[in-house]
Amino acid sequence: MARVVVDVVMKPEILDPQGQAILNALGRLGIEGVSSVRQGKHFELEVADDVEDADLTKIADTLLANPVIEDFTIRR
Amino acid sequence: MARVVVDVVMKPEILDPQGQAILNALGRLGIEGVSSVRQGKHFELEVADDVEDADLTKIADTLLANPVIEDFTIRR
Amino acid sequence: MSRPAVDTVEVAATSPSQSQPFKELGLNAEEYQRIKDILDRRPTSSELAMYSVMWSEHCSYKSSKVHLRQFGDKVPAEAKDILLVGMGENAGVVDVGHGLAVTFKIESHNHPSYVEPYQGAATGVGGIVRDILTMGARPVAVQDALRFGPANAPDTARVLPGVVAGIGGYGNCLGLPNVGGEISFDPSYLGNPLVNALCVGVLPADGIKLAKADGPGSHVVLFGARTGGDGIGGASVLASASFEAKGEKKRPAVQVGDPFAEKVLIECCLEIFAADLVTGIQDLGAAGLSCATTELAAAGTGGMDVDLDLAPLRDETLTPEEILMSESQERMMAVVTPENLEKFLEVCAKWEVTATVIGTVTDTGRLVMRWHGETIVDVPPRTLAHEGPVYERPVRRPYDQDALNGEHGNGLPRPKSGEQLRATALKLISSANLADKSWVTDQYDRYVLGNTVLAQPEDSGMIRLTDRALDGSGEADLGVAVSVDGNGRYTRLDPYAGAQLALAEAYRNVATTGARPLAVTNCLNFGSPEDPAVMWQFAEAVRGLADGCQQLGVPVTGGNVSFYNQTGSTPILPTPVIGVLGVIDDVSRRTPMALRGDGAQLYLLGDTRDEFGGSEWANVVHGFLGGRPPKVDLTREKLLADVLINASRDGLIDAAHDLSDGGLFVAVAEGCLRGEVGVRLVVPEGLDPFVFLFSESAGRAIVAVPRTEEVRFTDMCTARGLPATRIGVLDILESAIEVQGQFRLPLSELRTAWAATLPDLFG
Amino acid sequence: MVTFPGSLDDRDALRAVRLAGAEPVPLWHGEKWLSDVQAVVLPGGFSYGDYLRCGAIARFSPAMDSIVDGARQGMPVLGICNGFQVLCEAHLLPGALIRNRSQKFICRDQAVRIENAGTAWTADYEDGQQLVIPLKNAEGCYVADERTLDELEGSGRVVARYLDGNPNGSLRDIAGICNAEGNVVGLMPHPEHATDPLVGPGTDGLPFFSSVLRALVGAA
Ligand SMILES: Nc1ncnc2c1ncn2[C@@H]1O[C@H](COP(=O)(O)OP(=O)(O)O)[C@@H](O)[C@H]1O
Ligand SMILES: [Mg+2]
Repeated sequence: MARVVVDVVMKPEILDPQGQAILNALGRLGIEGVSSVRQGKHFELEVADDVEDADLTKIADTLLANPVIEDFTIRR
Repeated sequence: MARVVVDVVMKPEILDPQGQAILNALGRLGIEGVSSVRQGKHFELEVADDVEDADLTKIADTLLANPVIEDFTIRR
Repeated sequence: MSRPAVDTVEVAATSPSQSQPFKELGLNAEEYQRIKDILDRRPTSSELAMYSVMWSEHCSYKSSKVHLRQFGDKVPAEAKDILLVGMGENAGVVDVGHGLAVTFKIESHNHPSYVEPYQGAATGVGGIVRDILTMGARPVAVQDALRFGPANAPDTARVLPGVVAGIGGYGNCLGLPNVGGEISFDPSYLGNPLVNALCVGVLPADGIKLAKADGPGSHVVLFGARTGGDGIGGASVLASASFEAKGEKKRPAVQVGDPFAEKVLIECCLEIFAADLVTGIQDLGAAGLSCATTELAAAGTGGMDVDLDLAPLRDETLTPEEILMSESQERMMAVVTPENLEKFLEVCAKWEVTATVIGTVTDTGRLVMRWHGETIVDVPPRTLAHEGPVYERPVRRPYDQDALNGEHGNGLPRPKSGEQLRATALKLISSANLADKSWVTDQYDRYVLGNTVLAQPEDSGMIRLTDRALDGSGEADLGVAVSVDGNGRYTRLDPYAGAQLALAEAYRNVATTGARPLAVTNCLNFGSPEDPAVMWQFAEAVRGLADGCQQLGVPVTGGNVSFYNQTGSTPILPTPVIGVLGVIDDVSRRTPMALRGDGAQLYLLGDTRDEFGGSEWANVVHGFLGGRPPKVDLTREKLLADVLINASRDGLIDAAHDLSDGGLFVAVAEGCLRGEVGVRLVVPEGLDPFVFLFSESAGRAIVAVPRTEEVRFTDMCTARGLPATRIGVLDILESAIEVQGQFRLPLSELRTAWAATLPDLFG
Repeated sequence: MVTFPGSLDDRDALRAVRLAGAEPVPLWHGEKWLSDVQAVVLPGGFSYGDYLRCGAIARFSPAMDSIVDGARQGMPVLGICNGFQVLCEAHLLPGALIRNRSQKFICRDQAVRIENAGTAWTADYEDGQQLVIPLKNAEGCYVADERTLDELEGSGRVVARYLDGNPNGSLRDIAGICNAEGNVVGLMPHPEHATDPLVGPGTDGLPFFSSVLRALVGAA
């Protein structure tokens, strides 16, 4: 049993309205010094040790992320 | 300029419908060995170096997470 | 994993003196003693958990029961013809003919919505929808009545968007059209917003399902979501008080909703109902399993055996006490005969719904629960479900009531010149309470299911129940109309009249669209019942509502009481929210609010008096609350309704809109903006322009009458004795509201002022 | 007409198909295939709660495999709203649909222009015809890379465009697109809710359903 973390973020060229909204909110909160916010998804999976990295990659780019608009990173 | 990552996850005792739905889908995809999935949010912030950790914490628990149902971790 | 020892009946019998945290669970010493007398031993911690939630104000209605009885005592004669199920069940059921019945109910989720606005509001919708489903009905529409602090208060900017997104997020995902509601702002709601959700469902008149466990040997099936530690903050004291080693484990006070699970649960249940596979069914809401098991048993043969450890859990560390108190959403309990069980489980499997047999119906008169073989609960179910404590709380007219009614505010400076009237009109129409609500309502799906005949901003939502368009029979389609209304300021000035004015407005809104009002549901939002002044407001409001329903001939079919709505010791404005349901035999005859028809005559129905107590004008312009609310005349309301209904059936009017908050000008403005037509208004003889435009006299509506029907229409009004005053003519070329001799306000300017307010506030 | 768990506008679409004079066949997402089906509508809603990403999970239901094959062999497929999202997730259509620029669910009567009346689903319209049909979604913002967008424009595969203001931030105001063959169409607004004036803004949506009917009858 191991915990695997997959982070999914929008490709840089795709606009990210959620991140934008947060950035504006920061302004209203009067917080300085944050120049950009991007929001993505964070997955925590409990996987059996015999699960191959290849399987994890498959999970990430067929299900957890949509490669058309998103990039992902896997941390085992 | 530094990149700060904030991960927000539902408190363990709180229902995570999305994670549950993904787990079931994995089953249908015929992928074995994943026993649990939890979905959270992943934020990437560009912050000036003079921004204090205290500010980041404030951002996280006022804006990025609702401490009533979510926990967060900050990586600078 | 070794299980922590549990507090069994055996242990309880032999350790009578063990101290128990009944106070922390909200029970007082007398109540605790009563439990001991009932069981004739100390309760086990599981039993204590059950009694504490079942005897809570929320579940036992201990402070309100003595007052709510009036709804039954004063039930109008009309009720017997239409009422299939009255108060007391999950929701009342009304016969609407054509073999169809309709069930509807409104419920509050105020406190959770303050803590976690999105999830609080979302689970509020989920809860009321399950109540409707439990009656055997397909939910077909929702409405929401909302109250927030001042629109420009920072915390309102936190709560309102979350609440609206939550109601939309859950309702949209369930595929239920949102067809109306209301939203208004007042400082008294800042620390205690109101989120009341209403749901309407349709079922075959002979397909009603009830919450009772009949027939010994039948299976008790728990199905839907797994049980987790949702909303059981209270139970932690038990966990630590029972012999469990590791004490404090924080449990969340809020529940998280899973609308997808609920959508699947709905379709699954409807398939089960259609195949007639259950003898009784109950949703799991407040008090979860405690409530479902005791109510099913109490209403049925009388006994039930349950193996609590069979309940599917989301969190394996839950103790039995926590399982019994858990308010996890999207769960139902059904009573299924042995021969139907297999079919029942098949349907659940098709929808991928978890279903588990956890018990059996018995005739022992006892509810017995086991935990891994050990008996942890052995109680007479009625003592939890029906025989809880009942209090006759002291009532006292608030000390400031006379002063409040005394300051009539007649001295408040009123606009005189046309210029001043124009400025007042703009100020009112752009105030948060009267401004365009589409920022809110555009976040709700009003089209899904394809039967929405009318939705916000119409006077009431209207849903088509039959669909004969396709079977070629060419017959008219039946529909129901629903409206919810409430006015905290009126109720503060006079709770008896305030409740009746809310009832009258909802009743009027339904009739305005051409539907015949049939039945009433209500959500009574008040402060603490332990405050005699609040209790007086409550008693007066209930008395007013009961009398009003009797006079109007519309029975109360159900509702909900929400007490302890206060910040510190300051209660909210007393806020009874009243929902009225009506029926229309031919939905194509509905009357819309959009003023239409060039040259059509605009008529004002009813009497206009100098009535500004509790008005929007006094509130917005002077921040003043005092005097008396508008006069209530229910005979007149009934007459007005008859005229509006007949006029729609006979096609005498093109449009109608009820007059309420803000008075005539606001109603005319809403009608013109929706119809994109101008109007030339004439101030009637002997009426002061200011009173004409802004008074909030009740029992009034405006109607647009085509020239061809004018005589027939006015004759009908004269014959019935309803005052109908011609106040203007519609003009499609003149895109402005012109009040002759006073002022002219272009629709464009009006629309900007009206539409900009909420977007400017909430983005 | 495919119903996934969480499909919502399936009944409405069935009704629209019937109003157009065709015989709708309800398909359960778990069913593998129905040989006698001639065209498929993927209705709106929140399949699987729209968890993860809209349409991401529905894409893997059994029915989808055969629908993808059918589509590749030229069977007309219309994805409405959530159905559009499923078609993108299944890579039958390029690009993707993300959260509305406003962050909010939007329900409103939307003006759109038909840009390509040549597809199986739009033949009964004129090029450039303007319609008003309900739009209701939270993830309606169409995105794709510039190359894809130019390709869509160049080959006339933008089927419908928003008018009078872009409601959700869709690139190039795109409301609907089709595949190269024109048999697969994805559309954000809901034509099935504009087929009966009593319960919708009008009847502007009906031709989507009559078009495919004529295409099939013509072909037969
Ligand atoms: N929170 C809400 N949800 C749905 N509809 C709403 C909401 N608030 C207001 N509306 C709709 O906006 C319209 C105007 O509301 P309101 O001023 O209460 O009307 P009235 O005073 O005639 O009852 C009504 O159609 C009402 O249903
Ligand atoms: Mg109202």
